[in-house]
Amino acid sequence: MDRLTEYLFPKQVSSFAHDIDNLFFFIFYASVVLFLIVVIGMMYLAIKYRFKKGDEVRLTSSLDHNTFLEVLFFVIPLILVTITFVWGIRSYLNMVIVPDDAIEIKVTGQSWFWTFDYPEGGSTLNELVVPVETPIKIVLSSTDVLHSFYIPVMRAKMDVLPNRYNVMWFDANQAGEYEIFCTEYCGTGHSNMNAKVIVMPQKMYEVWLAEAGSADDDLPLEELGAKLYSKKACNTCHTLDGTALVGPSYLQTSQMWGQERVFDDGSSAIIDENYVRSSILEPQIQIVAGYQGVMPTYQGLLNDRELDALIAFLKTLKEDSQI
Amino acid sequence: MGDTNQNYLTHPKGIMSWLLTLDHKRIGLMYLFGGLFFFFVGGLLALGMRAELAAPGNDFVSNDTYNSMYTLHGAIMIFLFIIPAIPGALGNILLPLMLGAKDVAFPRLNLFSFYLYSIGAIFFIYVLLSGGVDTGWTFYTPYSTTSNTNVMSTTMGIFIIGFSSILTGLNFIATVHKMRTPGLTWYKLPLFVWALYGTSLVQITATPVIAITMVLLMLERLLGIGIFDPAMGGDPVLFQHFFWFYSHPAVYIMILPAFGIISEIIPVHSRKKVWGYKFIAYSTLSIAFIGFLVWGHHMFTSGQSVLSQIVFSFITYFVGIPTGVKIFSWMLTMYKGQVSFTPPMLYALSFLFLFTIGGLTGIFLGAVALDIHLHDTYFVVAHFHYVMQGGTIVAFLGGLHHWWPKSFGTMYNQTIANIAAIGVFIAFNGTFFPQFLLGLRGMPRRYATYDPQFVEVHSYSTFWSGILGISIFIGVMNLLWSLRKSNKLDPGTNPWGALTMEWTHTSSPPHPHNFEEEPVLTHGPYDYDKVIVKPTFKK
Amino acid sequence: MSEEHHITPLKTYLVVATALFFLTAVTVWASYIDLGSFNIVLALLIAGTKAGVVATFFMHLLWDDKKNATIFVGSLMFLSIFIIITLTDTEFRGAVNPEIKDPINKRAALYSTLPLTDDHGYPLDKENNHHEGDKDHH
Amino acid sequence: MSHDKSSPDFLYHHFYDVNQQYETSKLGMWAFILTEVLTFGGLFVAYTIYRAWNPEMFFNANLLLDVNKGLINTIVLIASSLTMALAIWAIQLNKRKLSLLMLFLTFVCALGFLGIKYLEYEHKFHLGQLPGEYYSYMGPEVVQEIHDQEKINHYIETNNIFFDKETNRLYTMNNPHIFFGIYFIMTGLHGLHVAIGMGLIAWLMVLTARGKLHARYYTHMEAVGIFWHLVDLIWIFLFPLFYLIG
Repeated sequence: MDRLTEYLFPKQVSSFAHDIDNLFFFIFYASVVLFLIVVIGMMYLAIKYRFKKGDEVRLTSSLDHNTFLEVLFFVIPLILVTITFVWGIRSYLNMVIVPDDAIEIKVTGQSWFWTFDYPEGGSTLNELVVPVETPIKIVLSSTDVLHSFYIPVMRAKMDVLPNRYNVMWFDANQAGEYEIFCTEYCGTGHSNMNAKVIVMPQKMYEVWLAEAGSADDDLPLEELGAKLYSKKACNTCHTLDGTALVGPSYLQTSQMWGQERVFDDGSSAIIDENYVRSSILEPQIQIVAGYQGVMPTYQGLLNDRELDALIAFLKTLKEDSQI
Repeated sequence: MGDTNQNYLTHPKGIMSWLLTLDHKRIGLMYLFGGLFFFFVGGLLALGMRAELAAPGNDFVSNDTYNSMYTLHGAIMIFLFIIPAIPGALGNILLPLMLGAKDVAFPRLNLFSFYLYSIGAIFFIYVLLSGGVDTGWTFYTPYSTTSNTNVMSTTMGIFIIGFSSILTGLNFIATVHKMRTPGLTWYKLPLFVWALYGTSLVQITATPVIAITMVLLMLERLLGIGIFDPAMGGDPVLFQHFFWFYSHPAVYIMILPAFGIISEIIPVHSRKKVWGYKFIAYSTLSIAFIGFLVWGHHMFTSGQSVLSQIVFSFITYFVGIPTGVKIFSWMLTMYKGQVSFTPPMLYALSFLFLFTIGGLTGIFLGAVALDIHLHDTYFVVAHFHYVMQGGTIVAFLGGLHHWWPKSFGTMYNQTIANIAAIGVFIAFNGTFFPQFLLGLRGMPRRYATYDPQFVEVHSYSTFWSGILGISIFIGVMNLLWSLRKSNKLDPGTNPWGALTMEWTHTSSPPHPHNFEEEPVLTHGPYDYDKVIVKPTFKK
Repeated sequence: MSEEHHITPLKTYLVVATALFFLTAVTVWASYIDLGSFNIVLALLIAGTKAGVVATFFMHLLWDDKKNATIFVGSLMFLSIFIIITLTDTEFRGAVNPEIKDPINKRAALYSTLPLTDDHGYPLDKENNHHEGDKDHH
Repeated sequence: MSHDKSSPDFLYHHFYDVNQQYETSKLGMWAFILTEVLTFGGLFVAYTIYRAWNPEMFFNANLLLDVNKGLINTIVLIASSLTMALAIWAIQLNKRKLSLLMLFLTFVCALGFLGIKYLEYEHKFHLGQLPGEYYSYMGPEVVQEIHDQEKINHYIETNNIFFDKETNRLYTMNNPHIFFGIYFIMTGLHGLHVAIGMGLIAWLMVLTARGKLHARYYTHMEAVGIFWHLVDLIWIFLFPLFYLIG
């Protein structure tokens, strides 16, 4: 059974994952039995009573019901679904009632990345860092359309609504790095709206919290920029190889450095540091012709040094850069 | 018998006699070919999606194209094929024949609803050609109020098709109540009629709500009325209530007629009285009713109240029980019968197999705690394809094969039909069974690109989807090929030895006014213990 | 045959219409009396009575095939299902986790140029602790 | 097969007799009424939910509606229902001229209803009390709008309004545009039904005048009558729900 669990499911990392998988296997085995009864019964009857070559067409039995069997068909499923229902609700209540000592992390969904705000004041993008064996309360909201926050290993999922909070919680029992998916369709970048949850031992988490935001201070600007490019989810919409996704490729911008770029309202501007900076902070003002202005503002998400780092990184890009 | 050459296909002649026909059989045929056309279009979109999913990256189409493809695949299959196909096509052709009536209650209304369907279809074709729509067939706000694709035309199309569906339902209800031939009491009705009756009840009660929901969605886009759009003070979860109040019962609009077809095919091809007639009849009505109480199980992760979660989970299980008993009844119908492995029967048997899986996997999704893991993953995709394609479409193909000689007076090649039926069965399982595994492992639906860990299962599924497409294509082409002129059967043909009125009381294809003489009821629809009608094939 | 159709006497119609006018007057009068939340109940009771009278006499349900009345009552039943089950969500949100009870911004983005206000129309940027007590008025 | 040769010309070929045809049509009409009830039903659900969420806003916004116009319209519609019923009564007794007169009165009432509705709408358009993002009514006119001085006092006392002297603007309530959205959609859809009903009544007048309808065959009139009473019936609910929020 353990091997079957491993084959069918992702790892069981949250405290309720085991219970939910057991519920699955309860329904699974009950279903297999019912399914075999139907299929074997059907094949047996169809073959036993088949119309063979040379058989005479004749009147058949007038048997058309059996009260005992009908009651049986009614009662057995009724018992099974009652167990399933009670089990499902009991586990669900466990998943919805948040322990009092939970750490509260605020998750914001935005097309197409996740922002995580920690109680101590730090914030990360597309990377949720949590301590192991501690209940984590996740308070979700969205700034634009519906998203859904799904961590398969935790068996936890909740829709992320604009202008309304939703709540979920989990406690991880193993350190490691696991996937987060968006499961409510949210537009072009829906399938790229992935993130990671990094479960750390308690001690490491405390160190991480203390260092968060300052760890990168001594990196050279270009390297920091390269790091931010994926960390701040620029890569969801801007490629480095020249192909256009939701937004123009960084490579193209880099190659056009110093040249004029045309916007969708017919105006144009020279690509320079100021242009890139304002495009990151106020992306809705100048929208490159041929693109939809869907980028959110990064005001408050990047400090000056980080902006400089991204610009420096962008300027280093060449046709053959491999990142 | 009068002039045996006179049948509804050839009399009267001329294109106008088809476009302005009030004959339910001709209207049914027009629905049939309209439905098959959109089945083809929706199928191509599905194959395109599977091609994109064969490998993890954007190898075949872009994200936007993929999103448009899956939206249109869903919307076309549901609104233009599955919902109208069985009631509109088979229902229209057969209902008055099974009741011994000369036509449906309101023939003009019937033609009108076909034209509404056509107008809605034109909207969809426009959307298809003008760049698509990318909201998913569910149109969840606020994405649907902000998307700059063709949401307005699509919702307008659905609004219009909704009225077509309402009018068909209304027509059938009046027909079943008032147009039965004297002596045909409720318990002598063929089960297909019961199924259509239950379907029609759902159609007239649920469809108005989708109509008004679509109107509100359009107004939300035009005026920002603030009922569904959170930016205007509205509530997106309320939209989901509105949407699923229709769309869950709509699942029963799709599946109940399939139950009806299976309840016809199995007794006829087993030459055996149907098991548990009253139970099947009543369970149809009770499923239709309970279906209205469970819509919230589509919203287990939406953030609705905990009370709603519990209520919806509880009631959901009560749909399962009558459905389960139906499956046992069909199975036991074969007991002590004479089972022939004809194409319709093969489809019916594969329906039993596939629908049982579809139904049982629904139990997993009804348990709230488990649904939270499985919601919006490929488990759900596989589940509803087992119900909709493995259930409804397989039953539809079975019904088409069963009544083809009745509708057209021709017989298809049964060997090819059997091969196609088996092909559909195997390839269907090959395509969709692996998707349960994908879902359990956490692969979300509506993804154009995905994590490479899922690639093996996805490419397996894609491979079989190609075979599935080919099998269905062969099955349908085999039917159409039989329409060539040299293939005419004798009008008195009853190839299955069936006892329902459409086989015993009129010719194949039927007379323009259905019956040459007023039909007199001599036996019940499943009296294989009292009456022998030998299967006859005459060219 | 149509000759068999029930012909309602003129008097019945006139009595029914009078009753409807009377009930309209009652409902307007009742709206000016403060009955708290019972106002809406009373208004709906009167409206329901009027609707019942219209359906029974003007729409001839009393003398019709009972199927028609069943359909009509059925439509109301389905409507009640829709309303009641939806209310089990909208009225009970936040019972377990209070965060999810209300929208984050009670005012739509339409009014974004205006200062935010609380339930009572006070702008949130002003210090208004005193109106906590105001809730007692309602 | 063909039906009885003696059957009247208004009997369609697929029915056995006149009674079957009449009963079938009526059943179909009632099934249609069910769909109408559920179409409006969706809007009633939206109304219920938003009223339950924002009772104060609904109360305040309701004060901006004109009760008198609503009351007159209620009376007009009930009167039209009566005349519609009498038109059927008259045709059942083969009094064609009386029936025609009653239809005409019904038509006039419907026209009157729409006229009053137009005045109401026109006024609200003028003030900017519009649905959704077109709602622009935030001026101090609100105080002039309410005629009942007691209500104005109550209104200000209970702090449901906030008058900002600097901007000279009046903030009345949260999201009143939703109330007006629901108001316009529900009364608008109802008004559309009144207009359709007028078309149908006009058609009945033509049929009656031409002698197509008579004591043995008045199915059309019965069906339109049911439709018209439904329109009345819906208004019976809309009136207290929008105009009389106590």
